[in-house]
Amino acid sequence: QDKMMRVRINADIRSTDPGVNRDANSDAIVLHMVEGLVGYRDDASVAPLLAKSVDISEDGKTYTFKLRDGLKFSNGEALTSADVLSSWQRYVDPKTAWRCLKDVTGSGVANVTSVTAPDASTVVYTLEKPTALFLATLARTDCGGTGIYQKSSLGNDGKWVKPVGTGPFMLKEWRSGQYVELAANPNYVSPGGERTGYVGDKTPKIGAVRFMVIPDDAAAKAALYSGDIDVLADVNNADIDDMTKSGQLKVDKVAAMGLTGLLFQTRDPLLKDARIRKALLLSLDIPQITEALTNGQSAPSASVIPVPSPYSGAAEKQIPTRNIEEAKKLLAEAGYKGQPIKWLATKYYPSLFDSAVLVQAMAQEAGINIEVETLDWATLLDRYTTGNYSAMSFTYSARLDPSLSYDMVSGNKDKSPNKVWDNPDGLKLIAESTTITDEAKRQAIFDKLEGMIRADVPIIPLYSGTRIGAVRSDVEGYKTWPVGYARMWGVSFAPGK
Amino acid sequence: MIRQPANLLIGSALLIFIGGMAIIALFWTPYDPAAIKLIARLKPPSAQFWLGTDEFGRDVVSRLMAGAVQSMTVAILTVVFAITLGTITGLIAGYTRGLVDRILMVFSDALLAFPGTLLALGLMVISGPNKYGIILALGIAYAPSVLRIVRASVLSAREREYVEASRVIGNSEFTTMFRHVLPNCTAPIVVLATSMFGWVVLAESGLSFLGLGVPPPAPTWGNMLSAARTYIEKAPWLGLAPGICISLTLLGINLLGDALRDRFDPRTEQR
Amino acid sequence: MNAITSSPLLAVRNLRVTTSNGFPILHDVSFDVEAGSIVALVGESGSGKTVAARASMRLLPKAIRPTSGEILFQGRDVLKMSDGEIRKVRGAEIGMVFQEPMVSLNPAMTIGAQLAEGLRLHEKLTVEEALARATEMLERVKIPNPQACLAAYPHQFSGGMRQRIMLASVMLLRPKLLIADEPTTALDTLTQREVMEIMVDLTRTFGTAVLLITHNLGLVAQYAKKVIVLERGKLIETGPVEDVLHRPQEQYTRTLIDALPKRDYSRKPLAAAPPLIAARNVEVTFSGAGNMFSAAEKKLAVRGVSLGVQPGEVVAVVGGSGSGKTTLGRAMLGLLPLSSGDILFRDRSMATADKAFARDYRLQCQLVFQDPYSSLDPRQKISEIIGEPLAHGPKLNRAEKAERVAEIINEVGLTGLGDRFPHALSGGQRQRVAIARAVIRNPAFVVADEPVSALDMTIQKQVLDLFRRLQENHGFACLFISHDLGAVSRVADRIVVMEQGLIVEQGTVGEVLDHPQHPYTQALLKATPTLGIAA
Amino acid sequence: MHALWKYIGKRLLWTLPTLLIVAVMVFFLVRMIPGDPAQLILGDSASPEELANLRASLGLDQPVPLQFLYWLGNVVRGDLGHSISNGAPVLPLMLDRFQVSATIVLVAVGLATLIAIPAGLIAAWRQNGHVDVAIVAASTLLMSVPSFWLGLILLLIFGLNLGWLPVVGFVPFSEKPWTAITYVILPIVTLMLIEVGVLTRMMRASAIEILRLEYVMHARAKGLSERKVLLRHVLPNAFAPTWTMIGLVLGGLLGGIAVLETVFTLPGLGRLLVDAIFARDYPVVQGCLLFTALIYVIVNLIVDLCYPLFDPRVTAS
Ligand SMILES: Nc1ncnc2c1ncn2[C@@H]1O[C@H](COP(=O)(O)OP(=O)(O)OP(=O)(O)O)[C@@H](O)[C@H]1O
Ligand SMILES: Nc1ncnc2c1ncn2[C@@H]1O[C@H](COP(=O)(O)OP(=O)(O)OP(=O)(O)O)[C@@H](O)[C@H]1O
Ligand SMILES: [Mg+2]
Ligand SMILES: [Mg+2]
Ligand code: NI
Repeated sequence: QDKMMRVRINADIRSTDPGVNRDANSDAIVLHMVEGLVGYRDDASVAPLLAKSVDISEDGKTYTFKLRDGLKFSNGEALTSADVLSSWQRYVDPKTAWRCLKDVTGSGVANVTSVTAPDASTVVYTLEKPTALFLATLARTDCGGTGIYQKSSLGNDGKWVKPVGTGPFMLKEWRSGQYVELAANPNYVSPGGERTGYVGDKTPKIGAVRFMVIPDDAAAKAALYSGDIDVLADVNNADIDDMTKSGQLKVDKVAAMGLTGLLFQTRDPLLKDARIRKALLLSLDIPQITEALTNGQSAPSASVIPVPSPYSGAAEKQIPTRNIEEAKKLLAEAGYKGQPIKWLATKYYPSLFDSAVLVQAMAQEAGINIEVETLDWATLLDRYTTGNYSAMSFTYSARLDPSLSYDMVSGNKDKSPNKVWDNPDGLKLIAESTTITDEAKRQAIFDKLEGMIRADVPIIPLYSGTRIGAVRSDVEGYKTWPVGYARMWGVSFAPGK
Repeated sequence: MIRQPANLLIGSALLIFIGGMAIIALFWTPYDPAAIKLIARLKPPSAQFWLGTDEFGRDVVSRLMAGAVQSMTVAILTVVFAITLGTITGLIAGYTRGLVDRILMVFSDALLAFPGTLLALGLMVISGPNKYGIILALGIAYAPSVLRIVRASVLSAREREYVEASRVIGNSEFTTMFRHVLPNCTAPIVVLATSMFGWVVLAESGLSFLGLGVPPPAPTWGNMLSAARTYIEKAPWLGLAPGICISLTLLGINLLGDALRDRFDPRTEQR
Repeated sequence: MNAITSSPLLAVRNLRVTTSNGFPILHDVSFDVEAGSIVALVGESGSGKTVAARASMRLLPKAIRPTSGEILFQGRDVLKMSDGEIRKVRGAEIGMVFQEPMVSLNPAMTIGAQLAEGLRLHEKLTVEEALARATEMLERVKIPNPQACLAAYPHQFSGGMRQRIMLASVMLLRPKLLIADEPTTALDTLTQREVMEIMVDLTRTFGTAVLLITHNLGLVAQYAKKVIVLERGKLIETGPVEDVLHRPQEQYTRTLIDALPKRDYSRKPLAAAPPLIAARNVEVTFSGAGNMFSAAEKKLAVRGVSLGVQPGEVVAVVGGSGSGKTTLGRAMLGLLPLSSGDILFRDRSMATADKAFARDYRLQCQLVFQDPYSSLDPRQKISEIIGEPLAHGPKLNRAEKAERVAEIINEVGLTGLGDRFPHALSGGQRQRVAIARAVIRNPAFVVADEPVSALDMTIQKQVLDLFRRLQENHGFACLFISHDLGAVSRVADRIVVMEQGLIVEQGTVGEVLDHPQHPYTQALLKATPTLGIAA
Repeated sequence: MHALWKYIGKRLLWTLPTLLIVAVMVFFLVRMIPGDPAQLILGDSASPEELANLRASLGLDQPVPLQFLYWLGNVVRGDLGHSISNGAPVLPLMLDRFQVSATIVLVAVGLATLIAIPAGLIAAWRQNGHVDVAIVAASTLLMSVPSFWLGLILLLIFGLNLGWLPVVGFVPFSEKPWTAITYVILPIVTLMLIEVGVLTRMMRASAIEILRLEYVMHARAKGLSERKVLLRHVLPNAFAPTWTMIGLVLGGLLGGIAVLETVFTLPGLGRLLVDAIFARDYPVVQGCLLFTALIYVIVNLIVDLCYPLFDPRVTAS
């Protein structure tokens, strides 16, 4: 109980303010300390967390949350609907710069017109229009789970100090560039039930967790082997065999919901010709590439909808086959004569760099001349955002709903140059999918979208990835899940060690 | 007496070996260094692949040979560029002295105070990572040290009596500079050039390590080395081969540099 | 000579020294040094004097080693002693003063530390006692303010003072034998005499024997009892000074003696003519090198000197070290800015001269540098060096240039050496290159800055003769700078004596040398050692 | 003393233009690099409005020259701003990280000097002998090993295979001195080995020069033992060029040993800078580089000021 568990993070966190000035590491740690009204399950579906129940009105516009009884903040104070309101007010204050502000105030997913608290344990949200994604938005990790925190989280000047929440852990020390240490929350109140995602019984079983900043992958791996850290939440595909064999480690893997793929600029003078894009697709052996990039750990997935999603149906699961002859024919038709195609990649994510190298070699066989340019991540992201590229290898973070997955790649290029697919019919279908809640109808729309996007080839998805976590063999109860973040509640050291 | 020919001998033997490898690679390598063979990934050294294969199933020997070409061109061009730039500015600084000198020195100090690799990194990110970007970046990063050394030699050479003698017989300052001052600064320049060669090979691998080396599929020892890090305990031969190549080249260069320094030292000549 | 002890203090027997690749440096050399006597070792440069001396202390460079023979010091063979034994002999029994005083003291140690070091090594003394002894010895060698001297560093002393400090450091241990390797070469005559006197005085007091290495036969005649003559590693002649110097048996010894500069009475006096070049109240100031801890001080090196040189006239400038000779010469060539006064060339003031005239002046006036080696570009061949000035004379084509160069190379006696680099020449040859370069364009005026003081007697004679011949053939005017009155008397028409930046006396050679007026000139003359056989 | 202070003052005054140029270069260089901190913070799903808002709140929407003047004004007042990534004030952040780098660099270079001096002296003394050849070969080899390569190998051997030392992490000395030492041993050894090569060669070369000089012979003529000759007469004089070299090395290294810090995951200045560059954390990059330049200049000044200790002939130049 008194031994501290050490977990690797690959970069320092940006802040402890939920959904504000954040990145993946910040989210992972903040969500140990604060909880929202709802949260994800392991399969990325949404379930109540601080709420006991959620009632949605007939017209889909009113959400009534009943809070659990006896909830307490880590400082021992009780949580009431007033805390929910005050947190919300800070979230929707533009000065806070909450990441998900636009998703709940109009331009995005939903428009919350009012939030009220009829009594100490009830909160009512009213929306302008019905939407399928409101609860999922509140649960989003990058929104900080819309976590509820006590007023004492803020200083007298209204500035963020540190989270005082209801999560299983609380902040002990954040040493910039070195580690973030959390201590078990003595006032944690469990809702009971199975531990899944961010919901269920989250009782801490260790006294303290230290998230260690180790930017270098090789060093992190070495640290895990030598016992300098106990948990490595994100293992390279290449290492899984050795780790399994080593006998000192336990490895746990699960299909993830990101997207690694190849993007084309459909306004590029050369690549605006769909035949060339198609030829490129045909020149690639996607299963082979995926096998090489993920060391056989992930199945190929040629759809923007990730494999674990319930909406990944037959149409989505289809993988295009390689056909060099056909590719050459298409190229000849398009009049391609070996003009070089600049392909952007980054070593920040080794798989992106490796995919570029593989694509370069495979496309060469069809006579396509690719020049790889390696950039640092910030530059690549800039080129992505401005659409200033011919082709690139890119990786998207997880989108937990198929509508969001499509939305991630499609849009009006004049307004959002970062979108790769600009098709008015497609955009209409996507908008429709967000308002419908019937699963079969949604599936039909997605299958149609899948066909359209595959015909156009603005993007070649390769795989949705695999999450692999590894822990020292004396660590018990650690589980990897598609969202990927390490969760340290319910985890403990084997007794006797 | 024993060592001088020895370091000349060993130094040039090593460099001829590496240079030979590079020259052969221009015409022939056992396999295509860029050919990907996904079924033969990370194979240990064997009769078929003498030094094994890398993470894409490419033959390490072929890549090592082709890498020699890349690493050598980058190193040679960078050194030439840095030495030329540094020598010209150094001559100007040492020659004009006064305000121009002060200004050049302030600039070179500023550049020197900038960590070299980081300056290169910045320039690389701007110019885009290609061979010439690296050469430009590293060249600019190293030129100030050349400037300083050349300037110091020029300042001391200016005080030599034979420089004054050149003025006494009526030569212009310009003739004096190029006929009598510059040729007598060659010793430190040669020594600097040889050490710089080493720095460049290391800096290129450092940049590759940070993700900004010569772009693929062209192999360089630097990017081979940095790629090998992920597999260091699984496939140690991947890192060992380029690591040893870099060390041998640098050893060769250092030994040759020593030998050259002795050669350019008039005191050795007298004996 | 010495009948009291049956065995001499130092006895070198059939000593043979070779380089590691077998090249012999000393062949079967044998000589004795008797206790309490001064023995001189002479011979031209490179004859093996230093090697013989160092062998006696077993301090040869690694590349050289004795192959046979023995060196008996007080009857024990130095070459067979253990390392520990030889270390007890070094310093305590045999002391050595090295050729180069400038580099014989450790620049990073205070004088006191260096003096005390040897003392405390060989005698059990406390630091205070050692320093007291050192102070006393510094007093004896006439170092002003010896207390302060102990805390100072070598670079703070002049050459003559350093030489005296070296002497003090060696004599402090009262060795039985003192080896002095050309202890006065770099010094002017006055300082030279002072150092020699101190040495003789010390050895007399402590009964030390001295092995004096020198190429200055005047010194030998004046101070030594016995002389040993070496030529190319072979012992040529040995015997009492009177015998060897006055009745030399060997040709080589005779050559050495003949090489002593003698007054040339054949020069005809020049008719009075307007001066070719003249200095008018010239003053030169140096903003002395200040250092981190003290501000720069101005130094007046030449203080209001007026001097004219007629066409074809040789004017000698003599004076002690630091008296401003070089400075005056360079000022007359326009190489140094004047702080006041003016230089007139062909009656035109250089201060107001136009560009064309200034260039003409630059081409017509040449300089032979004090140190020939450093004034030659080590990367140029001799013929290139000599031919370079022709680029600025009247236009010549390649063949004409080559012919002119060949001619002058012959004239200075360097035939066949045109393709060599400076480092492959001897000191005398280098000096001739420098002279050839200065005269190839037939200049009107040449400043020759101590062209012979770094050379040994035989070579010095060759160069002086060459200089005279050239001067007669080409008829240039000349400012001949030297601190050696002997050399001056051979070439000059007129002598100018400088002291502390001022001309204290001037006149024809006869006037100045035979009837010196100024006390400084008299002292200079008196300090010049002679064989005592001069006419 | 007066002149000394004047000299120091003058030297420091001359560093101002250097620092100004560094400041200008840094500022415009980092902004010329494509990529934008706002984008990195918001990630791949950022919308244009979101980006614009964040940029405005970071003050990045102003014209660059104006941003520069504003920043410079703050710097003059001693305020280096706050990190864009995590809002920490730059100056304390930097000083904190500098402690780590400086400890390692100073200890490593110090140890390297302690090894290089005897090694170089002995090699020079036994010039061309077996010992010399061995020392020269070893130091050349050390010089030619890339530091991250050496670091990784040491890490594999001592950290993983033998398990003697921890592989990653850092504990400040103030907390647990002994544990702290175990964390910095490997980086120090790595850096030391790399620098030993350079310094030994330097020491050897200058000692050979000195051994040729007359006063060494004179010292022997006094009867001093070889050990005393080497220690008293050769060492102090041969050390001056090595000292210059040490100055150059320190000036370069104190700016951070980014690669080594990455390999050993040390929270040092070098890594802070590299991370900041990749994160386009402008205030941190600017602060770090300005700081590094200042360190470089100060180290050079100190080296120059110490010079007369080894060589009394040298005063100011
Ligand atoms: N370190 C050395 N290696 C090889 N040869 C040497 C070395 N030192 C001296 N010699 C040679 O030994 C010979 C005698 O030299 P030495 O120094 O004894 O001459 P010297 O009579 O003292 O001349 P000088 O009057 O110029 O001092 C010369 O031919 C010289 O070239
Ligand atoms: N560049 C200089 N800077 C400062 N002082 C100088 C400089 N050159 C010469 N001096 C000083 O000027 C004075 C005269 O020097 P100069 O060289 O003319 O003497 P010299 O008579 O030629 O002596 P020597 O016989 O030693 O060559 C000396 O005190 C010297 O220290
Ligand atoms: Mg000699
Ligand atoms: Mg002089
Ligand atoms: Ni004062």
